Amino acid sequence: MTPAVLAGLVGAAVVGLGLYGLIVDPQPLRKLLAFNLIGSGVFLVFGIVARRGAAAGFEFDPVPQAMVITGIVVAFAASALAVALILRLSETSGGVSLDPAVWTKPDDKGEKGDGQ
Amino acid sequence: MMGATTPGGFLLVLAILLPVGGVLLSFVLGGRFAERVALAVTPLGLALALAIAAGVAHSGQPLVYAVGGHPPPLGIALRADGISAVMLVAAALIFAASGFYARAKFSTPPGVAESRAPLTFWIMLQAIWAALTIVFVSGDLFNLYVALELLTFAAVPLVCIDGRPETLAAALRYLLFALFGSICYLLGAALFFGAYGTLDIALLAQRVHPLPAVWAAAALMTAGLLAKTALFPLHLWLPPAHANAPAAASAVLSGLVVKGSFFLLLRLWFYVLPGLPAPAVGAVLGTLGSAAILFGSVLALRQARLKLLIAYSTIAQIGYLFLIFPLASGAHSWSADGWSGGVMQILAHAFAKAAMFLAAGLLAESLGHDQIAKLTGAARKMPLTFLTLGLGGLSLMGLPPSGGFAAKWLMLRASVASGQWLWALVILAGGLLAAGYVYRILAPALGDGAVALKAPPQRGREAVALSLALVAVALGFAPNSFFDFIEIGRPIVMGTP
Amino acid sequence: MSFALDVFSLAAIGAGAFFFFAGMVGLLRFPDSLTRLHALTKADNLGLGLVVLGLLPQAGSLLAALKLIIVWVLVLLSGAATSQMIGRALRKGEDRK
Amino acid sequence: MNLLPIIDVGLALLVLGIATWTIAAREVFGAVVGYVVYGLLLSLVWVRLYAPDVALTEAAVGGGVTGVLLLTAGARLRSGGGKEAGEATGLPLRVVAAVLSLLVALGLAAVVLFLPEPPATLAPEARAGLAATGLGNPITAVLISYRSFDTMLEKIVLVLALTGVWSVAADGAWGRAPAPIGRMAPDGALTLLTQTLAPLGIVVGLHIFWVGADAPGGAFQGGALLAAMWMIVMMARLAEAPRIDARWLRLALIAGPAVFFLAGLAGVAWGDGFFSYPPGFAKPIILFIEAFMLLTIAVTLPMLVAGPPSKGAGR
Repeated sequence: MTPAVLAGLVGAAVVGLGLYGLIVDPQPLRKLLAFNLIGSGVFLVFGIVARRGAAAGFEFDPVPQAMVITGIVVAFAASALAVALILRLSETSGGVSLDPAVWTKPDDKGEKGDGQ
Repeated sequence: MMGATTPGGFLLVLAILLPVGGVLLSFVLGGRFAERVALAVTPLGLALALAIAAGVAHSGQPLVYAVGGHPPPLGIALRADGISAVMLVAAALIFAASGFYARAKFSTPPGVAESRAPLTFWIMLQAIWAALTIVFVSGDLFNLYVALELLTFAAVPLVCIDGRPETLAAALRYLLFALFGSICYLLGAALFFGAYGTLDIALLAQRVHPLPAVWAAAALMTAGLLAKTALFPLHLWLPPAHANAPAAASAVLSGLVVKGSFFLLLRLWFYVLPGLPAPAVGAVLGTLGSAAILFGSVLALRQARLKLLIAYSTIAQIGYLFLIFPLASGAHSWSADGWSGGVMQILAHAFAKAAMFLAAGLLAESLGHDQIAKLTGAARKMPLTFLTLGLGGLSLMGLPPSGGFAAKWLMLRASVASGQWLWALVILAGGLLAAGYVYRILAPALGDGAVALKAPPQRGREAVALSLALVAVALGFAPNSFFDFIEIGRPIVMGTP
Repeated sequence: MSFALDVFSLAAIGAGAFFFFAGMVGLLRFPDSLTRLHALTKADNLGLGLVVLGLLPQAGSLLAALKLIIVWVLVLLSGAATSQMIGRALRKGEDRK
Repeated sequence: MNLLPIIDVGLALLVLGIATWTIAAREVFGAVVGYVVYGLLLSLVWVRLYAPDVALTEAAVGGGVTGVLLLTAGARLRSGGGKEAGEATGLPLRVVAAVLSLLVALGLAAVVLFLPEPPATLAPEARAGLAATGLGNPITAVLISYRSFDTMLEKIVLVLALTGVWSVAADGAWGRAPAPIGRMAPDGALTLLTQTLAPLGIVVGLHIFWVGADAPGGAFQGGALLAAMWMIVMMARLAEAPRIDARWLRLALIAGPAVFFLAGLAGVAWGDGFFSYPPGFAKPIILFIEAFMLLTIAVTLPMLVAGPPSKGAGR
């Protein structure tokens, strides 16, 4: 078992774990953690692809590695935006739920401030 | 060669850099400059889109630009073909309309240097434009991933721009769906790179074989893009998000943003994987699309709020787009009809839906609500607004003359010619249901009743909405040369004879 | 000479690992947060110090050796600061009870 | 040397264990701590994959800065008194989700392990182009030259993310500063740590940036380190977060993408077209662009963590 093969297995397993958490966990912050786990698993797949591509005197193919660096920064930005939304939601409403039914009561639809 | 820059290729970089520069400038100058920059970018962007379309029409070939002088596989190539060009022009028109329409709502109030909602709106509007431009012209799957993320980051804050808890919840749900979609897409890209060492669409098209890795990559990318396009049953995020955003944003979100991820599905299946023997894929996507048409229309019939009705109608109309996969695959005599019909549906829905959301916004402002039950007699007070809703509805139903009619007619022809009767039935049933929900809006409004307007709608904004609806109608008169144009750069299909 | 150095490295790193292990046991077995903290910081600081000491002959260059020592000093510093803060937070929590 | 496979297997098991903990932990706080540890262990995996640049990024951004972000979020959620709502998921859905996740993981593992041979790679092309850039680190060459377009757009993503974070502010708070990171009152130990660590960290961050042209490192990694230093300074309350409409802040936030943008445009005049560099001058121009990206990353990441402007903060 080379480190690349191992990392491939870890990457796949982490994607599976994250997917499970994303589906099952009702709390948005936990969903965000799960999303980050999936992301890291996907980056590991890029890492294996990079390691397999060792050639021309390089121990790795630099292109997929560079893509991972871009991906990590983008994933962080996504987490920051999601955290801001979660915190603001809990601030304005005292709870965090993704279910829109919680927010729209049958009778006060469309009365205030929507539309433009 | 495919990776080499063609004359006029630099227009593609300019078309991307223009709104990107607008975003940076708006952010650093802030305040009312954001609006000015955005409005200055609009005509220039439209001019660039038209120039690109002219370039494609003139050469009859896609325009190509190798960024940084590094052709693929090492570098990134931008390519604009027929459908890129029409999408660029359509997007430019809708952005221009939304921007002009939004001035009344999102101008920085006097006496304040900068305020939250206007700055956010004008920056994000330009950012969506930049992201969609990249989606339409980029030839590299990873570059397209970055564009998809740009699109997400720009679209989500628009949903919750008014800050109410329900809009925040809708935005959060939208964000999680979109992020899930992106990460699936990215995993697919990793597998493509692992298998072929490139993410360039044209190079991949030459190299792909039906390997397990390719099937897995295609499945992952498709699943991710379906979530972003809100195809049934992954549509849950769309209605609250689109119905709660301000009207100018809803027009862009419903008319254009969901088309961005759909456009990538077209790129994937018709440009990267045309050689893959995958009739089952067409059948699955067509079935999901049919379910979306029926389900979305039925739910639209049951909504109490106009904006929610229009949002559910988007789910149904997105369903039509997916009939392109069974109807345009292969190189049959009928697949050109299926292709033309699908592309026409993208355009017709973009204009009709943007027009309807803008009109719904005017209505909500003038009446103070958008409850359908309380619209009785409103059409007499706001005739132009209801004319817009009616014309947009005409296109959604698929009645002549309209772009929607042309689209559905072409799709019907393709399904009859190919013997795929099921799709024909769905198209007809969807049309009837659409007639039902459009009738629900118009019938009470045209009746007698006294509705008090808070304020009459502004004529200029009514005209903007109406002009978009008129474009949707005018698409019904598209000449044959238009359909030849959108064929430019479409890969010759291998696979089935 | 190099053999002797290797033996020295091995011994120092082994001793360091033992302290880490002891610290881990303390973390798991000690009854309350303050004693756990005690086990952790003492063992980790000493353990890491020994590991660094063992690695010094293997560093290859003076610069690399210097970097190793800086790592150790930084860990000492941050360990000291964080345990101070954790301790204070614990005290505050007790006061509230 | 024979020990390495054992270490690899141990590392893999540890990573998987911590990942499971992150998903299974009862408390949000425990899960977040698990995630931070996971990020640090993962950077060791990256080292073993011959990816030191990625390892540095993962440790700094993936584990470190993201960790602070999530920990702060957890703390703010708790102090806000808002419970994280949502009832637990029922057993049938759990079983379905578990089966689905297992299938996805197995399928993915199979596909990754049986990627076609011989392995596809762009390493020879990247090597061939390296001389023209004057760089020694091929990853920097990919990021700032071959795929510079991606990198510039990714900086735009950061600008948008920050605009999005700010956009959820209360209307009255616009123009003020974000609330302090963490809720700590000034603390002697933390102050001492910060005063010692920050200068050293800044030197190390600049060093990592500077060597990035030829060795592992670069603007991303160095910038993330500088960002961490600013964050710790803010946490120790030695400096408060700036007002979001401060002109210097706005300029610093777009400096990286703006300079990249202008250099890309200038490529038409001095090079081979947009985003190309003139032969012989590629390296100084690349370093110039990277210097501004360093600044932008160092400023953007802490502002993203600090969150939207807050009514209580700022003058």
